[in-house]
This record gives sequence, structure tokens and C-alpha cells, in this order.
Amino acid sequence: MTMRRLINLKRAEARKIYLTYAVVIVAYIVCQVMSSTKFLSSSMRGMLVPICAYMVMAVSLNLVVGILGELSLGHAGFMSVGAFSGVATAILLQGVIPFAPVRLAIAMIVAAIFAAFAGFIIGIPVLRLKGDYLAIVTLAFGEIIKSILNNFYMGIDSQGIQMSMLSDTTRLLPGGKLIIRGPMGISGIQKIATFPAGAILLIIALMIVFNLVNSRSGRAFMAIRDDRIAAESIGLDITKYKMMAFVMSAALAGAAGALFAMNYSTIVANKFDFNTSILILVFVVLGGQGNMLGGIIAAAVLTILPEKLRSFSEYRMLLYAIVLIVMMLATNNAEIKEFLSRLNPFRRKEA
Amino acid sequence: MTFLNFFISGISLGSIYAIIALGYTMVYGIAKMLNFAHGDVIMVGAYVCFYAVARYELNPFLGVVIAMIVCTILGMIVERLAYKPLRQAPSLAVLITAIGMSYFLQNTALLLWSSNPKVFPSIVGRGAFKLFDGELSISHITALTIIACLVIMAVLTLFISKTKMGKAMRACSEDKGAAQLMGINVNATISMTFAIGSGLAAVAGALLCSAYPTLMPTTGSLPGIKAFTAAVFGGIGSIPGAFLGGLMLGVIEIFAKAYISSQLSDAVVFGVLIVVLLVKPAGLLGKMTQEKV
Amino acid sequence: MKKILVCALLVLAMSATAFGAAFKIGGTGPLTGGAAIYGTAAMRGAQIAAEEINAMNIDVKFDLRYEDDTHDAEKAVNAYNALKDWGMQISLGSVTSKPAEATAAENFADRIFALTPSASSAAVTEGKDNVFQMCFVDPNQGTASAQYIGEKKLAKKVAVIWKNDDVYSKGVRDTFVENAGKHGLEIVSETAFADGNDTDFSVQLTDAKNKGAELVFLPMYYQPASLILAQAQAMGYAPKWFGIDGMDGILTMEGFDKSLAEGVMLLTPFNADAKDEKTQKFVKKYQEKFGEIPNQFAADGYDCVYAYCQALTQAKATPDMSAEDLCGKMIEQFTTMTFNGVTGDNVRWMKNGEVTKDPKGMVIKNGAYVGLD
Amino acid sequence: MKAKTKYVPVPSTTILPERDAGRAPVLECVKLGITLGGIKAVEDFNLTVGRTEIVGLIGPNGAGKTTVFNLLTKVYQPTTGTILLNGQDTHGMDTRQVNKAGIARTFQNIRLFRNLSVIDNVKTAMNNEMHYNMLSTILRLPDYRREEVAAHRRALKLLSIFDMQHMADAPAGSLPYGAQRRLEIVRALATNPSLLLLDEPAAGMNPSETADLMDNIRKVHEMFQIAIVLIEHDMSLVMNICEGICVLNFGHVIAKGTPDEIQNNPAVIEAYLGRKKEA
Repeated sequence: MTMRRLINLKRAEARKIYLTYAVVIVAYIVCQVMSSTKFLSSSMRGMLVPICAYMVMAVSLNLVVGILGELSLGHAGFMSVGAFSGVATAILLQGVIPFAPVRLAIAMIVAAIFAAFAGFIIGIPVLRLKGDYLAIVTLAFGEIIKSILNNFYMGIDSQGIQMSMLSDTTRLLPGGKLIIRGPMGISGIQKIATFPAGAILLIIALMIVFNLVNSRSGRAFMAIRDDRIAAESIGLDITKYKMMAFVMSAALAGAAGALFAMNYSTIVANKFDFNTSILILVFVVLGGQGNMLGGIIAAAVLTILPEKLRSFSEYRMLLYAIVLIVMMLATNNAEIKEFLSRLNPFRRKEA
Repeated sequence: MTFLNFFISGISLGSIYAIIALGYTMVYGIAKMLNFAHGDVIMVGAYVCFYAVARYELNPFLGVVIAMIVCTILGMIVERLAYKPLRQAPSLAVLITAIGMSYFLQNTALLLWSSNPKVFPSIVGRGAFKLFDGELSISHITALTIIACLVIMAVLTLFISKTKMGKAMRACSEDKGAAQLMGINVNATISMTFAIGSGLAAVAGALLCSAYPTLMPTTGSLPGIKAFTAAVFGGIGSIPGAFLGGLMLGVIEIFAKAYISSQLSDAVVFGVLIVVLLVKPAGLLGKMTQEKV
Repeated sequence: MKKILVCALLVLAMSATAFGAAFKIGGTGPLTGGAAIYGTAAMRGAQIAAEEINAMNIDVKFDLRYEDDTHDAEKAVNAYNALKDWGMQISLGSVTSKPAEATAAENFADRIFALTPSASSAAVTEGKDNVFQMCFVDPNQGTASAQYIGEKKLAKKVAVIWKNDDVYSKGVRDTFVENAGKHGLEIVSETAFADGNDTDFSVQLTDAKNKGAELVFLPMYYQPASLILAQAQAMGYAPKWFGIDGMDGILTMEGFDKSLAEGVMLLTPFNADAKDEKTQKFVKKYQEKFGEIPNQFAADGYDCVYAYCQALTQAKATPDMSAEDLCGKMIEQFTTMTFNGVTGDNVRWMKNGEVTKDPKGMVIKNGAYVGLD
Repeated sequence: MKAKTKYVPVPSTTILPERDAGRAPVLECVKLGITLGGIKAVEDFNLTVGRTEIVGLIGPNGAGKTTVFNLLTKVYQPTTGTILLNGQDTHGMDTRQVNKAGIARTFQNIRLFRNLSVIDNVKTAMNNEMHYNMLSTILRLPDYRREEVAAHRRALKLLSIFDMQHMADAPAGSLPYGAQRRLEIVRALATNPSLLLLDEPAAGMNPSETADLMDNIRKVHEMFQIAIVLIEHDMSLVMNICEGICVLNFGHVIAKGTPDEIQNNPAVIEAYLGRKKEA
């Protein structure tokens, strides 16, 4: 018992982690029960998988923004790499593995590997920069990934996988199939992403991130965030740890991308643009940097919110913008926070 | 000659980026925030100018002045309502609020002015200076944009180095706490910065839509991001940097289209940006600040 | 106790039929964001048609609802699900291609019949027996354009400028390029643009000019096309211009200098200046209601609702039928019926959901469409 | 072996204590210099530190004391001169490598990992002696547990030297000022240095805190048998604790010697202590 206490984190932090797992699992069970008993509207049911994907994205970006303390504006790029590589894998495996969940799992793993590789390649130059400059370079890479995927063609025929850039010069043999079609993306995807798969991915992502945070690597990430110079002075390899966080985050984003893409019959590279990167960043910031549960809740709320605002028809997105601004003000302005806490009858008495 | 023509197109596009980038860089330099709503203030400026000129048939320059007034007020209101309460908040929170503001302006414009694209009347007509027997042509609007850009840059530089307000701005950009202790009203200074930045946005909007005359509620957002890139390219916070960055970005974009691939031009532009930042991590003209240990 | 329950149920059922006296018809489209022009137009066209039909003395009544999908597949599925929760019986699919592909898959899975006004990609209908299109499918437009230019000997050397991140533009461009050779056309210049760099076209135009293109093919919507025309004029380049249905609407842009579009040819099923009574009635209503001249999207939306009206009447369908029953009836009707609308006469549908109607070759003369031959 | 020395190491004026004589010194600086912004911030700096010596680096504000630390830890790369650490040339090394080679430091403006707990600050510094990999991290394999437990125990032990074990779980940023300074020393010690650089450890402390600190530094010195170089303005601390003192002014060494020698050195009195005496 003492051993456990020794290794394990401070109690409050541990409680937060267990709370996060508990909330996720309870929410999953509730949604699953409601969904199977038809209590959940089609609208909500249709959003379960994308919400899971966005939650994983929030967790993964939180690793970079909240834990490592670097701003990334191109996270959707990794989601995109994962989505395309994952879906392509799933299509290639269609004949080989008939059992969909296994195919989905393999696709997500392949997606994670591809995205991690992209993260590594991008990390080499990006991590030499700091602050806003790092942010703009991640934005640039996000745009570059989008631009490349918009010009990328991949097909398969009896001779194997064929690829080309700019225009379709794959010249597939009869019976071949063009899978990725440049700006037209991928069409006719089998929808094999399921809510349980999404929930499992989320739990895995949380496990990875929490375990990482409470380890020597996680401490190194946070040390770099808090004070880079001091971190160097105690012998931490800044580049190595930044890269580690970046690649891990990219891998999770890739898996989330695959999950997301396989919930729709079609994807295009333009889906994963600057706006999507920003949306994920909003989840992280609104949920509180470094706060996984907050990010998860923000992802759910901000995905459902525009749907719930449909009754306002043309004022919908306007209201969404206002709610977003007000939420940011309410969570970040000291006076408003004070005012809100005064309204809360259950607030703790401060000594 | 084709090369020269491309170069001029690049300069023309670049000067638009430059003029937008000036607004970004000013606000960044002083308030240390990325004002992602800047592109949308440009859009508002363009709409105001459009209605003044096309609907109410005012003189184009009067239209620009009205747009400047509207945008200046808009900029100050936005700053007061959305950014000022977050002065002490982490910079990311302000960034997200700016993005929320950007959505807000876009959707308000959509409701007010509908999604139908409007064709913007050029403020100086569609003519062009022809050189070398018409082999080379520089449109009036290009010439005007470049001149406007140079004038604005010169005025801004003078303003910042000579006037009391300008000096206060520089003080705020160096150290807000110290500036406050020296008796500078930091809030008023930042508010003033937004006013100037937004006024510039109106000019940028009128020029952008004169050069590329379609106007929609989303008109400002993509040029906004490009201009932001340009500002970083030149060294964010630096006024000559924004000018240089804008021009270079425009030229690179056109050359990439012409000589590499029109399909991959964006990838090339951003690729060049990355290479430049690797060689000069604070942009072309940015100051490298060493952290004091 | 039981009696009360039965009574309550009966009342509920009755009110449901009374309430359901109209067919619940729903569609998704971009009503906000960069593509809002298309979604809004289609929705308004459909609204006018629904109002007109509801005012008529016929059995078919519509309860129309449009949901915003911001031109995004994910949001389109959300919007579709919201419509499903509302009780949508027949669907207008989605307005734009990629979202429509996503919702069409849902339509197929849920057995809700869909007739999309303007989603023209071939993948929308591919493999789905209950998804139909009101507009031409993209590949057909490319083929038809190449054929038209070739047969009328409009030009030999052709340039293509297309939008590199757009399904619609890419779809038309692909078949155009593929078929150009067959009709004796030589593609001398092919250049592209994308969302972030759709303002300056000097490079594309210079390339076309230098390579001696006599005709420039513009498979794109009218907003970038208007920029291309203006910039070509500024640089003194005056080839023949050839557009597709997305070009329709260029003349009605507020502030557009119509002289720029002089001589532009386009294949479009709709012409707001057409003299026939149907079109004039529609255009007048649209203008009265929304203060704008309807474009092709609005016309497609309008026709969709009328096509439904005709199909439902002929099938003797009633609003209390389930979506699945209606789906079967609609498939039967749409594969056999002939429809006359503002976007064409003698419109018929093939089994795969594609429409067959004659594209009208139009040329812009003195700021108005004139039929080509 | 890349031995790219700019100068042949020559013995500088040594002030090694008796017990370290005959053992290779921990640190030898030869003609160290740096130009910052056109100004020669430090020039011709020679210093030899014995294996277990405590050296004081003093001088008026702006004399270049912290710059010397920054040179030793490679926050700045020296423009001229050589630094030998345990006989090894540190030329071309960066901060991290220098730390691995045996230098740990504290900072004048406290640089703790403010959002990490006290004990995590210490454990972070033990990173290089932990070896479990990513897989063990994520799956919590036995070597993760083993190494974490060992690190935890050692961290608590180190904290207890400074009597801080009871605040192990508090966020470092929330500690009182004196405790933050002590924590920086513990963190530096956790990297197992052979040379500890303390930059104004007593700054902002009251006399009784300073006295405690002095005891603690002695304790550390005894326990770990390491060399310590400290920058300090509190003369009582310097004179009490240091065996050798080096005085800097305007980037130049103006005097070196034992505390007694320094106290009586006219150049030092003029440049530094003299003013103090008058005051």
C-alpha cells in the first residue's frame, strides 16, 4: 500500500484522472443504453462517433498545447493524414479481412503510424522554432498537407499499389480501383466506425496521455513548458522530448482521423483545413489547457451546440459565435469569474 | 517580358497582403495578440465602401473615408467588448476570442448583406499604365495599392517614432508594466492601436476589392490568413517587415504558380515560409530576442 | 383505464394525420460560410415552389424544411439526421457535391428517397437506387462541352482553368480533357487554382494567352469566373469563353459589368431571361420575395419540388405513408415519368439516378442570354 | 576524440585547498571570454576549482558574474578560451551535455517548474538516470514502477536535507521565496553534479534564513563531496563558507585568494568592499 502511494501521484491529481475515466465510461454507458433503446434522436446518434473523434483530437492536441506548452495551428493536418491512410488501408483490406472491427482497428493503427511519421518529418524543422513562429509553421504544414492531398492519387490493381501526384497517371489495369482521387478525395467508404470503437479509442488515448504525463517523459514535457532554460540546465534533451510529445500527439490525431473518416461515406482533404485545426484548439483552450476532462467536455458541447441551435435557423452560427466569445470571457476574465462564483450557492467558503 | 508581367502581378497581389499585414503586425507588436478577426474587419470595410459607392453613389474616396470611420469605431468596440476583459488572460484565450469574433463578424455580414457575391466598383477605374508598347501593363489599382502601402508605412513609422501616442505604443510593446509606471495609459494605447489597425483594414478592404472585385462575407478570411503569414514572414511586430513580407509572399505565390505548378502554389508558398523561418527564426526583419538568464 | 388509453392513442393518431396532411420534405445545403450562395439559392427556389404548390387546389401539400450544412460532409449528415428527427419523408439531398455524397449514403441506408437539386458529382448517385439528380452529372457536362466546342468548330486550341480543390470543377475538367482529343480539340494550357489563391489569375491567363488558346474553358462557379473575365480584359486578352452551368448567375451579380461577359458561352439548363411563362413567373416571384434574380441553383431547387409534386400526384401517394413506402413509389415514378420544368423540358431520369435533359447552349449578348443556334 | 582547444591549458593561479592538491581539478577555465553586443562582457577569465572546493565569485553588479555561469553552462558559447571539466574540454557542448558532464546550477531569477509539484521538480532532474522506455511508460511495466519508486525515495531523501520533505506535493510556484531557492539547489543536486553553481542563493533571505542556508550548503558539501562555486552579495556568507574567492569587475578578474587575502586586497576594497565600508 505504501508502495502504491509512493509511486503514485498526488491524490488530487489521481482523483482527477479517475474522475475523467469515470465520466467517460458512464457517459458511454448512458449513450449506449439510450441509443439502443431509441431514446436518443437520430441527430444525437449520428454525432456519437464524430464526437469521440473530436474528443481524441482534443486529448491529443492537449498533449502539445497543454502539457508541452507549444501552440499548434495545424493539428487537422495529422487528422487528415490519418483519415486518408486509414481509409485507404480499410479499403485495401476489404477483401482480406471480412470482420469490420478488426479492419477498423488495423486501419486506425496504420493511420496512427502514418500520422506519427508525418509528425516526425514536420517536427524536425518545426521544433527548432519557438512560440508564435512555431505556431505559424504548424499552420503552414497543415496547409501543405492539405495541398498535397488535394493533388494525390492512389489506386490499386493486380500489379499492386500505384500512386501519382498532380494528375492521375496511375494507369490502372482493368479491374483496378482508384482509391484516392485528388480533390475528389475518397468516395464510397464503408461506414465501419462505431460508437464503441470510438469510446475504446478515447479510453486508450486517455490512458496513453495520462500515463505519459505521469512519467519521466511527462515531467520533462511540463518542465520544458514551465522553463525551457532550467530544463536544459538539468540535462533534459529539449528536442527529443518535444519530438516525443509531437509525434505521440500526431499518432493519436491520426487514429482519430481514421475513426472520423470511416463514419462518413466520403472524405476530402479540404475538410481538414485551418478552421478544423482552430476548432480543436478551441476545445483545448475552452476546456482548460492541460485539463483532459475539460477538453473532452468542450469537444462534446461545441459539437452538439450548433446542432441544438438549428431552431434559430439563420441566426445559428451567429449565436454560436456569441456563445463562444461569452464562454471565453466567462472562463478567463477575473471579474466575471468572481461574479459567477458569487452566484454559485455551493461555492466553498474561502478562509 | 512575361517574367516582368508576373513580377508586377506578384507585387500587386503582394501589396494587398502587405497592407493587411500592416494591421496584423501593429496589433501584434503592441497588444501581443494575433487578431484573427482582422480579415473580417477588412470585409466589413469593403462592404461599407461598396454600399457607399455603388448604392449611394458617393465619391469613391469619400466611400473609403466612411469605411475607415466605421471600421475604426468597430475596431474599438470589438476591443472594448471582447479583448479588453481578457488583458490578464493567457494569450491563447484571447486568440480564441478573436476567432469567435471573426465568426461573429462573418455571420453578421451574412445576415446583413446576404451571401450573394457583389462586384466591387473599382475606386480608381479599371485602366492600366501601358509600357513598352503595351507589353507591360500596370493597372491603376496596383499602382495605387503600392503607393498607399508606402504612404501608410511611412506615416505609421513616423507616427510611432515621433508622436507622443506612438512613443507610448512602443513603450507598451516593450513592457506594459513599466509603461504603466511611467504614467502611460496602457488601455487607451491598446485601444488606439486597434483603432488605427481597423482604420487601415478599411483601406485594405477597399483596395483588395478594387483589385479583385468580388465581395462576399468570407472575402476577408483567406487573405487574412495569407497576410498573417506575410507578417510572420517579415518578422511579426516589424512594420517594414510586414511590407517586405507581403510583397515577397505575393511574388513567390505568382512565381510558384507560373514556374512550378499552379496546383501546388500554396504548398510552395508555405514551404518557402518554413525555410525562411528556419534560416531566420524571427522572420526577415524581426528582432531575435534572447531570453535573459 | 384501458379505454382511456385507447382513446388517448386514437386522439394522438388522429392529430398526427391531421398534422401530417403535408409531405415532410427536407434538404440540406450551405446556408452559412463561403458556399452559402448556392445553398441559399436552392432553398429559396424550393420554398417558392412549395408555397405555390400549397396554394394550389391539389392534394399534394409540402412542409419544407432546409437545414444548414456549411458545405461540409460531417455537418450535412448532422443536418440530415436533424431532418430525420423532424420526420422527413422525402429528401432534397444536399445542394453541393461532397456533402451530398455523404447524405446520399444515409438516404440509401435509411430508404428515404432523395432528389438533389444541384449535387452533380457522379459519386452522389453511384450505387444508390433511391438517389436522383435534378442537374447534369459532372462528367456529362465535360463530355457535352467538348463535343459542343468540337462540333461547332468554335476553336482548335483550348485552355482549361479549373479549381483544384473542388469536386465539381475537377469532375467536369477530367472528362473534358479526356474527350477533347476525340473532338479535334488541342488542350494547349491547363492551369488550376484553389481556395486560398483564387484572387489573382494573371498566371493562368498569361499561360493561355502565350500558348495561343482561342478558347478558354472555365469549369467553375461564377464568382471566380467573374474575376477571370475582369482580369483578362485588363490584360487585353479576348479569347472565346466557355462555361458550364455553374457560370449561370454571373449576370445577376450586383455591380457586375455585363460587358465583361459579352460573348461568353455556357451550357446551362436554366436561363432567367427565358420568355416562357413558367420561367418568367418563377423569376418574378423570386425577385419579389428575395430582391434578387434567381440563378441555376434556385431553379434546380424549384424544379425538384415540382418534380416531387408530379411524382407524388401520379403515384397517388399520401402524407401518411412511411418514408420507405414513398421511397419505393418514387423510384418507380422517377424512372418512368417525364417532367417539364424551368430547367428543361422532357426531363427524364435513368435507373442510376442521372438526369437526361438537353443542355442549352447559351451565349451572352448585350448582357443577356441568347440561345446558341 | 575531438580535442579542439584554442589554448593549451596552462595552470592558472591556483588557490586549491590542501585536501584537493594532487587531485585533478574539477574545473579549469583558461582565458575565457565573451563579447555580447559588441561589449566584452567577460575577458581573460582564468579559474581553477579543486575537487571539493567551495569558491566564491563576487563583484559589483554588472561585473559579469552571472555571465561566467552562463559561459560555464553554455547558455552562451564563449568567444574565446577553454573550459575543462574534469579534464574534458567542453568545447562545442550545449547546456544539456555540460550538465551530463557534471555541472548543475541554480538561477539568479528563480527558474523552477512552477506548475509541477516540489517532488516532481526534483524527479525531473533525475531524468537522465532513469531508463524505462515508452512502452513501459504507457503499459506501466515493472521497470517503470521500480525506477519511479527509487527516484521517489531519492527525491524525498534529497528534500529532507533541506527539511522540505513535508512540502513534497505542493506546487513549486506556491512555495515561499526561501523555499523556492532551496528547491532549486535540491533540483540541481538531483542531477548528480561534480560541480554545483549557485547564483545568489541567499538573495532575498533574512539573516536567520541565510544562516540556515549556510549550514545546508556545508552539509551538502560534506555529504556529496562536490565542488561549489557561488555568486553572492552577502559577504558574511561568502567569507564564512568559501575557501577561495575570485573577484570580478568589468568582466576582469581583479583579485583571487583566500577570504582573508581578499578582505585586505586594496583593489577589491576600492572596487567593491571599499564602497561598502564607507556606506
